[in-house]
Amino acid sequence: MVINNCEGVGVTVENMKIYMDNSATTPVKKEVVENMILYMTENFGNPSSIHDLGKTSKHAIENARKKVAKAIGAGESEIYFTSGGTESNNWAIKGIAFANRNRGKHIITSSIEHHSVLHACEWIEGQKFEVTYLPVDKYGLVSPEELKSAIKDDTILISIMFANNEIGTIQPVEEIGKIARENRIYFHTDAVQVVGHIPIDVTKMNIDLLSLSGHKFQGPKGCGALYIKTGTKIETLIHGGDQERKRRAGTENVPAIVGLGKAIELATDEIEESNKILFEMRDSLIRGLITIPKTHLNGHPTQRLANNINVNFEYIEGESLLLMLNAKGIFASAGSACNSSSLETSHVLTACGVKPEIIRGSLRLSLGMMNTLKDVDKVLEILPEIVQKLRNMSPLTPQEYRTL
Amino acid sequence: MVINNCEGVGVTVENMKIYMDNSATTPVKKEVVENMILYMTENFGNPSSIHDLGKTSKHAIENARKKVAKAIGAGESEIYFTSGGTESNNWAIKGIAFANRNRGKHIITSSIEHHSVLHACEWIEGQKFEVTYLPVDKYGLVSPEELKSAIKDDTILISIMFANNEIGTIQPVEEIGKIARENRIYFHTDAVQVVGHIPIDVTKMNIDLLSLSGHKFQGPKGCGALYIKTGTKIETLIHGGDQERKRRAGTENVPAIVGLGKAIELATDEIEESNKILFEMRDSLIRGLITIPKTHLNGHPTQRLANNINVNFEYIEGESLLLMLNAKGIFASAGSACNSSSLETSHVLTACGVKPEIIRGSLRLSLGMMNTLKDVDKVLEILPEIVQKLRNMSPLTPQEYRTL
Amino acid sequence: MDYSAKVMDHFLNPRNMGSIENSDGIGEVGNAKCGDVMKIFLKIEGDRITEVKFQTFGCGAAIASSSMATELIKGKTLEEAWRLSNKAVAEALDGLPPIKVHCSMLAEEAIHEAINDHIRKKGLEPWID
Amino acid sequence: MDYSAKVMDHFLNPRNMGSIENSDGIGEVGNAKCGDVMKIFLKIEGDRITEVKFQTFGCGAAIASSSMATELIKGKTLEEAWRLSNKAVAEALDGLPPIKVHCSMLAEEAIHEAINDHIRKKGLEPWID
Ligand SMILES: Cc1ncc(COP(=O)(O)O)c(C=O)c1O
Ligand SMILES: Cc1ncc(COP(=O)(O)O)c(C=O)c1O
Repeated sequence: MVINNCEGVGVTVENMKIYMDNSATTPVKKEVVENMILYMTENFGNPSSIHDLGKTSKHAIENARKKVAKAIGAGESEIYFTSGGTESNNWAIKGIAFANRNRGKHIITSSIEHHSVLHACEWIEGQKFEVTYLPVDKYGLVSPEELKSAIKDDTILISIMFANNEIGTIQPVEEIGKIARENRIYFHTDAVQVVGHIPIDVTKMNIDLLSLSGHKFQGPKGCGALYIKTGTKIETLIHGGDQERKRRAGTENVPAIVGLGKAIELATDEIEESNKILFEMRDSLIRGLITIPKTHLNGHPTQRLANNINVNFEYIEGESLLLMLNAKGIFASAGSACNSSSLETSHVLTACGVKPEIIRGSLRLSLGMMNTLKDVDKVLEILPEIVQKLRNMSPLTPQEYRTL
Repeated sequence: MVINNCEGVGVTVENMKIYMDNSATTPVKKEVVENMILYMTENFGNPSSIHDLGKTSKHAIENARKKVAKAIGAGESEIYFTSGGTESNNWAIKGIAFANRNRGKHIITSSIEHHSVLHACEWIEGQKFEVTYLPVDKYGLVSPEELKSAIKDDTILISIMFANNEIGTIQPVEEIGKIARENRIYFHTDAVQVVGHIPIDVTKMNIDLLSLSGHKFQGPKGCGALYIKTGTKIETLIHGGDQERKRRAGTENVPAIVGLGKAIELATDEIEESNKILFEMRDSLIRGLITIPKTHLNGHPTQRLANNINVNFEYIEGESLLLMLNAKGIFASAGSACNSSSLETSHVLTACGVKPEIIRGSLRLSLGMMNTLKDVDKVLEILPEIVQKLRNMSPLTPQEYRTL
Repeated sequence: MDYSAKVMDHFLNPRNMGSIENSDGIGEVGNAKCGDVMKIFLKIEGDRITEVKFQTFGCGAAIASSSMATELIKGKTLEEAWRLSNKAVAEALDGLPPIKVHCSMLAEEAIHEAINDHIRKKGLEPWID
Repeated sequence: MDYSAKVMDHFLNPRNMGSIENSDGIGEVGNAKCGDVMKIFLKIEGDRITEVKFQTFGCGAAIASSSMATELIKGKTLEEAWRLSNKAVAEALDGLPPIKVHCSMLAEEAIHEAINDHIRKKGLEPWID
């Protein structure tokens, strides 16, 4: 791995390591770190302060807001900074629900959303809202037809993610947006995995609310944004001071906001270029992995994020696979990072109909620009050996797939 | 001003500037910044990831948690990281309210709390809770007797700040804690302005929930913590993944958490030493300012934070005062920073009974360790001239206080 | 909230600050309890303003507006001065932040008051907007 | 979740991995749908375990527990092996993370199953905990 954008800020490049867990998080780009340091030290003022140091911070935030707005085709006044993708999703769902409860109590989402959407929805159900969790097909796609039939008179929100974090499947967002608009229902999309991979245009796509998170595109952790279309009725989630046009209180995380602004600019400027490289690596990996017997690709073969590979190896279990990869210097995830330390099996693969007995042998490799084709070759050399080793160890493996 | 802890990370020290707005925010300490950079670049893993990079981040968080726990006399498992003081306050109030609503619907707070407490309380009132806002005396002190009489059968939470951000008044927290405990009511305290100035012992003080925020003690912005005593019934505010023992979802802001841990350790280790220096500067400033005619000290003369000076100058208005100070390189606030760009007058001074016609002439100088006695002298030289200039300009100034 | 360089100049170096002893018209508007207070003193010869001074209690925008407004009406006829709009004051200051626009209103009102004070003193009917 | 060095050693270099062709007792416990699966093969002479192998489908802790458990019962009498507790397995591994302790349970259960399989084959009443 070459974290080629971090030299000079104290990074030791360990050439033996291969980081393929970019959907979990990414390293912060060198230029971004440099920008951030300036706002931690010299320009440390509170943006609400009236003096020069305060104004410098205020301007830095507004500059970052412009960049975020530009990256998704929104107006500046429609961008609100938050503490990350999770807060953005919570705000969108709870905020729309509470503000529009006298218009209706019904919300539609999908069964493969990130937990920050699903658990916010479950909480909202406890507040006497009704939530429909749309099923998906085996590729993880929501059906626009099923969405249409799920709409009721009192549906106030449709929240469908732009692309899935585990299997990379990209939803027909524009079509969903059109359906929402025609039915005068707010449309929120979780685009946390999408920024830097797919060009976003909230206007063209009829999106009313969109969540994004800095650390998924080489920006800082602990900072995200929620796009809220002008005129949207939404309640505040975090109350207090007058920050963020009185909609999100708390002293602004100026360094992180500056970093997020820079990172989103770099990431969206490079989409075409980086996707070309990522597609090549992704497809080599998929082609290579699929030659391992009893191995299945999860997610959609083409409607998928450029950096996502998710496969199932029958007869083996994910954690032991990850640990063995780790021992060989390959960093990956099983399903979503959030769950790898817990015992749950993937709700996404379950929703896609993957059989429970093989669901636990899933592996997600998520690429970034620090990866090279050499990394791909290395993974394709090491992974089959490990899979075989674990299959030899497993009581579930039929004799024909054993080498021992 | 000598930001003497930031050399080497690109800070230009501008000797003409005097930063006396430390209650609004502080610069991040050099050691803290260095720690943070490491976790933005080299050790960038997601703590939920199972591989080595993930584990490194996980350990870093747990290490920081230990430091926060130690600083306030809590157990490690009682510390939850948040996006800042505002989120901590929102979580404490809404979380306790929702989780204990079948025990009761009444909450007691004071009329001089930070807006993140007050506006969370107002929102909670909209959810059919009842809130009592205790008055304060002219020094900003809550009366334990009045607190006792405000308690009802269905009181579930008392939220009284440890020390006020505008006037620096320190509440009788231990006494309040005792009353709460005797009545089996949860006690939350907003200690955002207190860390690094007063030793905190949550056990001795009978505190059940305590909010703190990194950027107020030379740690990072966008990161705070909520202490939640073991056994406390509280609902989650931000739903999603399993982070923070399943109570606060969202990819952890590792660099900031590491920074907060380091900063709280440094700040609490230095309390005695720094308070000695701050007291001397504070008292020189107060003594000097009080000699200006028609000038009044706000807050308590002795029960007050070591870094807080808050005075009222009759006949003049705060913003113009701040702007003139700024033009002379002195950075200060009127009341709380959060409000200096809005037109509201201070709810804190109003609650202390300061007359509306003079309330607007308030000035807060909040000291930090970057200030020196030379800064104090400079301020005492410049401020009276500016006050006089503005009095000469004001139609409200009686002839005897004019020099022109 | 950002003030233009022009605002800062008029705020830090206010023109026409002070009072006029035997003025021909005084206008005072506003309220210290909940806003700014502005006082305008006029010296008038015939229907022309020969001298003007102000006293202001208020924010940077209020002081700068007073300064600019007095500059703009000095030497003008009463009618010309009456027609000075708050918009013109704000424009002359290269704009004001949205939440500060009301400060330029105050200047307009204070001038109207001062002119009407003069007119009333002469026993005439006060002008109306 | 942190594994001890001992766990990692037994995970990466599992002892006694494999199967025994003409084994005297086999125990298989667990369920791939919702947990780990562990299979223990015993070769028994008299009342003594002379050879033991395992196959495991599961996480690092499950594999390491299998490896350690088989090491601990090799050469032991059936009674000694029966008394091997999951706690002893976990301790021999220098501890397991709390959420992984159940994996060492599985090893204990698989051993019991294998011993009882042997006992049943001999036409005797299976042992009970
Ligand atoms: C699709 C998706 N939504 C939301 C989130 C939450 O973002 P954050 O970790 O910034 O809270 C993530 C990542 O964790 C994600 O992949
Ligand atoms: C007393 C008090 N509570 C809460 C806060 C809010 O903290 P934060 O700015 O980290 O959200 C502040 C500062 O803004 C404060 O002074």
